[in-house]
Amino acid sequence: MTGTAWAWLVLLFPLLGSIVIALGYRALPRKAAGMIGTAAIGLSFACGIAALIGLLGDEPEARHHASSLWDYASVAGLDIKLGIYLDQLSVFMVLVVTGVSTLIHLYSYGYMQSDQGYHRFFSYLNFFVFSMLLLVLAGNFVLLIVGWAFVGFASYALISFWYRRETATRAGMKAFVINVVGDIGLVLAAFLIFRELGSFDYGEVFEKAPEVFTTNEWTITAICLLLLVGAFAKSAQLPLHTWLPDAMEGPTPVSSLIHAATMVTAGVYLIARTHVLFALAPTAADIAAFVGLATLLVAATIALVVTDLKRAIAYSTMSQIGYMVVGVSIGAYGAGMFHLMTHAFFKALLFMAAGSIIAAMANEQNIDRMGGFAKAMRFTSITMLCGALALAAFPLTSGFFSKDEILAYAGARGGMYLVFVVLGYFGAFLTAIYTFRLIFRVLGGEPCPEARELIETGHVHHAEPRNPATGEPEDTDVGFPGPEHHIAEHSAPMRVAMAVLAFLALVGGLIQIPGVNNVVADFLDPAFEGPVLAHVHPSIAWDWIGLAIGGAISLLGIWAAHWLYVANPERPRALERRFQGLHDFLFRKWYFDEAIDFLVVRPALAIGRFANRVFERFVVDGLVSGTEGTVRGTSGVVRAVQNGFVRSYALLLIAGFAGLALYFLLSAS
Amino acid sequence: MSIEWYIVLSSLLFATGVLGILLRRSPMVILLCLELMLNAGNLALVAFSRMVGNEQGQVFAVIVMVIAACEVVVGLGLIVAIFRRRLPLNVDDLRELRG
Amino acid sequence: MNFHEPTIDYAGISPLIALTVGLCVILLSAVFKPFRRTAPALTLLTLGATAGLLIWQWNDPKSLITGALRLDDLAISISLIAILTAAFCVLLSIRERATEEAGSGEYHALLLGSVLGMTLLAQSTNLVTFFVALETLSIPLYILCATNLRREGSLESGLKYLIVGSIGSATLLYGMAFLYGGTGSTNFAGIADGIARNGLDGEPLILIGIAMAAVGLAFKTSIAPFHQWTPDVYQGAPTPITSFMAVATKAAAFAVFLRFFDVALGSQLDTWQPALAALAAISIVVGNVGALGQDSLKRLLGYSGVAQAGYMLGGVVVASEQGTSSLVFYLAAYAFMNLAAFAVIVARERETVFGDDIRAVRGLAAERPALAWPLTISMLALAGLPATAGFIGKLYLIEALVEGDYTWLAVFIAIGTMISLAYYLRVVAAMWMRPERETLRSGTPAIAGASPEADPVDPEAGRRWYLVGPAVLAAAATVFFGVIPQPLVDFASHAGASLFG
Amino acid sequence: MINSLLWTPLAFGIVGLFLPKRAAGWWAVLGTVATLGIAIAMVVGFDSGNSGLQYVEDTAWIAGLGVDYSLGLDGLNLFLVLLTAVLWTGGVAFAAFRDYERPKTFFFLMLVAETATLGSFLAQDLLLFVLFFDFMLVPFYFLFGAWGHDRTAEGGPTAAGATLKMIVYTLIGSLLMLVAAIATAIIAADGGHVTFSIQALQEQGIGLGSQRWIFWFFAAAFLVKMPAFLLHGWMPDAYRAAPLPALAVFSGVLAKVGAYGFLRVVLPLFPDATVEFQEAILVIALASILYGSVMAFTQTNVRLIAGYSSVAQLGFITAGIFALRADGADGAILQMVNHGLVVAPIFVIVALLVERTGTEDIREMGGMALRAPVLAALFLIVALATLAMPGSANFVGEFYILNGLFQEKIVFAFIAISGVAMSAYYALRLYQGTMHNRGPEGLLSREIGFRDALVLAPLVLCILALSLYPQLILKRTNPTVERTVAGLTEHEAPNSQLAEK
Repeated sequence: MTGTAWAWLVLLFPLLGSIVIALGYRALPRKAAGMIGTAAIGLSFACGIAALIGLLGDEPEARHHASSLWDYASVAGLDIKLGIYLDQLSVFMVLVVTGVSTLIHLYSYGYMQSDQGYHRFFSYLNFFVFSMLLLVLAGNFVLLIVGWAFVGFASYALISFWYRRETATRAGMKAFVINVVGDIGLVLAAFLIFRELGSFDYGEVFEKAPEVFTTNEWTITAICLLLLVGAFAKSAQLPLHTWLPDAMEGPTPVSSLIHAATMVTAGVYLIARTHVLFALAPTAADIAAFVGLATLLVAATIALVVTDLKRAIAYSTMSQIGYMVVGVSIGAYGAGMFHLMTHAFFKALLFMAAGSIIAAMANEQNIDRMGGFAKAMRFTSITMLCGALALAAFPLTSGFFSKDEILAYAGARGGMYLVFVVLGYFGAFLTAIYTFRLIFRVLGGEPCPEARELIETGHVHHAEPRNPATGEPEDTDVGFPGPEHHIAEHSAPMRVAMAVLAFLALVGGLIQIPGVNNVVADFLDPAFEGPVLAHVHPSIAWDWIGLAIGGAISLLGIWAAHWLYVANPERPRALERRFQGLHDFLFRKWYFDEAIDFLVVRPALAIGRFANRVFERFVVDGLVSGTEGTVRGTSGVVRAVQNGFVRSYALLLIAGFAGLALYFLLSAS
Repeated sequence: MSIEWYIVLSSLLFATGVLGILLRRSPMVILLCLELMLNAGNLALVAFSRMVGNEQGQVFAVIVMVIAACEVVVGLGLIVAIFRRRLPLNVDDLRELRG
Repeated sequence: MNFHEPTIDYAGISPLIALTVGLCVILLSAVFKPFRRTAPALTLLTLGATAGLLIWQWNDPKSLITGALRLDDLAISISLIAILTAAFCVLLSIRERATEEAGSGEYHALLLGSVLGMTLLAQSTNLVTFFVALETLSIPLYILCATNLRREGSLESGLKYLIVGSIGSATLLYGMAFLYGGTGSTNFAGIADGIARNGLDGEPLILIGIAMAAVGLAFKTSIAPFHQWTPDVYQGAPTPITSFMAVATKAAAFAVFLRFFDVALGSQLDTWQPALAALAAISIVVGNVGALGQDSLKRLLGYSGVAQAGYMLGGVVVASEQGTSSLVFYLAAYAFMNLAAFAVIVARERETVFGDDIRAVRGLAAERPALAWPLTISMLALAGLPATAGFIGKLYLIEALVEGDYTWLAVFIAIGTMISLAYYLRVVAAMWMRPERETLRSGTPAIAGASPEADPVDPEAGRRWYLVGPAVLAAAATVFFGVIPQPLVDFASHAGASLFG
Repeated sequence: MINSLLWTPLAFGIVGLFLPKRAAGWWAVLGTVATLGIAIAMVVGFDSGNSGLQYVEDTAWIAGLGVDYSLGLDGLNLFLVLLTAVLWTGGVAFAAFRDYERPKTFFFLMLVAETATLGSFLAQDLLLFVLFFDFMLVPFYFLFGAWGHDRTAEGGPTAAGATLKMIVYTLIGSLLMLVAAIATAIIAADGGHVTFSIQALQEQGIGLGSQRWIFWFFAAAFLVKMPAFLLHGWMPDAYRAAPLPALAVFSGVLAKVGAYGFLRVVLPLFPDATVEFQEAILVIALASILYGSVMAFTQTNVRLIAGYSSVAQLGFITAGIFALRADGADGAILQMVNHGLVVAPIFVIVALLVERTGTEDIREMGGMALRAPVLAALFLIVALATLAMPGSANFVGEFYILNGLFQEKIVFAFIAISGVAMSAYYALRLYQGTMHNRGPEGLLSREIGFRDALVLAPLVLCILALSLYPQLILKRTNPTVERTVAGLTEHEAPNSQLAEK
């Protein structure tokens, strides 16, 4: 079988899984549903490997194939086929996505056991994976948009999975609408591309683009900026990021899969995928890079203060994606994708751990109320620590290699790109601090009641499930762990998943050690042939210097976190009081929500109200009632003249005659 | 005496008839005024027939007289009927039908 | 001495003879008790015979009585319409209060007299015959309107009709006199070439004459502003008579309208065309707005008649073969639509206490489908909705108007139709739907029914064959000619051809 | 075959009148299914390569007026006909499961409506088109008025009042269109033989001067029917009054007839005017999109949310047509079908929700998904299709429309696309508001019954199938569309993009 055939199978299995589970929601027993779901993704991972092997079969330059099933919508010059495009980049994404997804499915198999919506959950989850794969395998922009929107929908469905939660449904809506804005960006970009190149097909577009466009011509810049709108919306970059923190309303596995490991990195993939176009529009690329930089800093600062465990991790996700965006926007494609992969490992892991802890806290997510889980849940703590180290780029962990490579590349480009190096390292410092703030607060310190209960009785604390945001009691009919929560300590599948990810988080970086081996980059680079942003490659020496600095900074950050949160725990409070304003500013997430609410939502609703109360009533109906009024008026006149006096009838008759005669005489003379 | 005089006279008759109908309330009088109007027509017809020199007009006039008679008869009949119903003989009071 | 007997085309005048004979026979039969009951049958017989004789003459035009009459397809078609209406009227008059009071024989004799006038009018091509016919038509109607002697409204309508009508005919006569004076002829053709010969274009005498003639005819066809008698008389008269008047009078008057203006005054086209067009527009507006919110169905139909007359006048305005045909077609269609409606109204008058008030047809769809459907169809047809003869009629008219460069009048018809929907559909709604919010004005009791002079209620009226039959028949015809209009179109186009061909 | 397609529903309807009450519903379903069968057969037998008319039927109807009875299928109407057949089957079946008073008349009218609608799609004679176009309203007038809901409690109008408003409103356009159509034929004939055959008229063509006003007369009719911004005044009342099964087909199909009219009549017959007024219509279309969307997310009555959303959707369709490019028009037609396929299920679902909650206010609903997962799932699919989720055929439709607009008038495209974002909001709001969150206390939801599922599921399957293979429609539509648009491009500078390819 050819690589593309395998690729089609990659798509097929998740879809099948989703459909089967959905249709059998009554017939299938829980376990079966979970297994089918997990197995489907596993199979698709296997097929991914097969596709990879198939791809490795041929020459590095010839490692791209297009294949299509049928004409999707191709008339009137728009040639849109149901086609996929298989090359190193897409197969790499396929492997990351399916790989991590398999593990997360495994985790969910345990974690969601007692949730009422078990079937629904797995059906959605499989559908998400299908959509994500469609996104990365799409062979033309239209199909890309389809996948793009599908993941958006899947994310909506899973965010508002517990649909009796007002907060959850609102968050889902928010995510969906913002993502639609992104879709629109893509659609417009596609139109512009079609206008200039007369095709939506990757192969054709990337081939023609260099001939048609001159560098930095406004059209190509416009195209890239529109693409970026899509990318930013999906990857939660400023200013379209506000949906991501709210998305944490979803079940934790969802946060881990969609809002950490896979979907949110789609933007990065998009930029890498269309590198040919960005190469022709360096301005746009730089804009992207700076937005990425801004995001990584803003998010990091916010992550320093938020007290909600999942939201904290979510902000760190934003900031990490910032790094990736910077990477792919300055031309460090290999490094960017490499960071995408490692981040998938450790961030998924962190969320799993968080989920386990939250379950132990009976859905409580505030870190101020947590503590001492190191003793309570050893396994969880260890794995969580692994993830944290990787995230904080502790030397020799995966994050360590991947993040620093991006910065090293920036350094190699020199010039204004040195800004990225400096601020990037500053961001890394913050990362280390907030990561270990979580670790010390949650794992370290005095055991909180729940933790103590766990230590003493070995039983997980149980309380009426309440919405952590509003505190209203949850409707357990639609889900939520029942009396028996699930935490890694007790559930084999969850342990396996977390163990694997912990291992990858620690050693995953070793496949790309500067000067030693360069697996990812070597594999991907051929895909980034053709016009590229810069033909620079940091020398091995610089790489190692960068790594040294990075390692030092991360250690420094961890130390700082220890000094703040362990050595003298009052210090943070003191600081908060000292810099009240700053703290509020950060705690309110730089007031982005308020701003958007003020600039977009309120005006829209105001217009709606105006249209409804004023325009509709007075103009639209006015048209009717106005004409009606005049008609009724004349009617009144006519009937008044019809007064019943025969003599007045005679009068009118004579008058009519007089008028007529007069007219005749006048018109004649 | 030229034709104009006849025309003027007939039109005066016609006008009188019209005015009478407009001003008087008794159905009787109104019938008379109708007669006046018709006779105005007759006068004109006869006069013109003399002018144009054929007798069609005069024939017409004769026929009109007959018709006028019929109309009056019907009118009177109606008036009698109304009278029998003890309704006021005043056209202005007959305005049940209006609007 | 030698006597030149005049050549008389008996075939040509046979319809008139038939009618006259029938009329006399019925009058006589009324004298002898045993024959009283036979009046309706005899009337129908006469009408049938006349119709037969007319159809026999179909399609060979001839002028009679030294050109005083012209029996062509226009005349025949119009007369047939009148006769058809009369026949319906006879059926609706069975057991009608008015018939008893006036005496069946007299009633029907008068009816036939009016029909005679109409057939004559439709043929007349001479001022004299024209005037005579017009009066022969009107005078019996004056009486018939008042035949419901016990009802004040009936008498009032009779007197009103008489007075205003006579003014109309007096005016007409005076106008005729002027035309005669101007052209020295009473013959339409004579008038035409008189005007041409003496170069009388723009001559005041002629113009005043035209104006007066126009007024007289406009009055008979109830064109605004000469329409005011219409609603009152329609409402006051016994309903069968109203139905007869509404259709037949219009038809006959329009026939002579066509002859007089399109033939005799053809040369004056530019003078009178815009004026008549204006009149048409006015009546469309007046009729339609006047009908809004009327609670008396007869009154409503009266106003709608004014509006419809406005539409039809368009056919005269364009003075073309197409126009004439369309007008005849519309008259035929109008006959069917109106008769259906009036038949239902008669039925309801007799079986409810509401008389002709719109309340009488409330919930009819559920109570008496056999009556509801005809009335519905006729209302939709009058409103010119498709799949009815009304639509085709409008189509025909509009086509004629556009061809005659009177598109603006066509647009007027369209607008008028829109307004008319409001009241036609109000009737439909009353039959089919829950009552509207704006409660019907219950202040003035319905003239016919609820007044102290109320006729005895006949709860079975809604099942009588002589009421349901005509209703269903007319409605069926309306739909039939809406779906398969070709036969009626041919019929009408003959008429048009006979005038212009 | 095309005749049987057109008349089958009517035939069944008439027969149904003579069956016992209980059988009426099922008989009607049978009729619609038979029609659907014929329609499918015709789609199968359709030659997708051929841009011309197929299954042509052409015989003189009213020879005197040059009106032919001519029907035909081509790319423009093929799938609209199929849509009609599908939706009517669904709507009638849905109604058959419930009991209405006077069921025989109800279903009779439903079937009449189907014939009328099919007629307006199939007609290839301008006048026949106008006739059916107007006639469509009649059955719906009765359906809405007699079986509708009074809103007097909410200070709204009665069913009768609302429908009267609707019919007057929509006939304003239609009657003007009648005049315009006749004018077109006569001007085109230019003294010669008048014909209304659309093809013939297209060949004859008429001058720009007359095209200008005629264009607007037609546009008025079509825009009101859709309804478009500022002309939608009748929509809210009518939508609230209508019985839901009737509303489903009404909003699913009738609105499309307007848009279809532009493609069938306006573009071919008035190309110059079309090109001249392109921007004007586009502005109206954009206004409809924005206004409809804004209204849709402020409404609280579920019917009105759907109603205003269709205003927006038809804005898109109009915009697509008036991009005057093949892709735009292709998209428009595809979108007509899609919108029909989503809006009908929405009203079915609304009906089910109302049955469960007893309210139409979205604020008083919620949490239905809990007890009715299947209903929720079906609704979710429909909602996603409504907001033109990429991957749905609706997306393809909008993509084609907007692409056409983008290549032609880039600014308009940018404005129009904002409507997409809004549609996402109101569609989800509708779904969430009813299905998610917590309903008010004591609100008990129920899973969709098997019989209702039998109606809803097939429609949803159609949506899914079409989403997988929109090419099915595009392929058959495109040739005709190409030809239609080619007629225009002669009149304007050939588009650079088209030249390139």
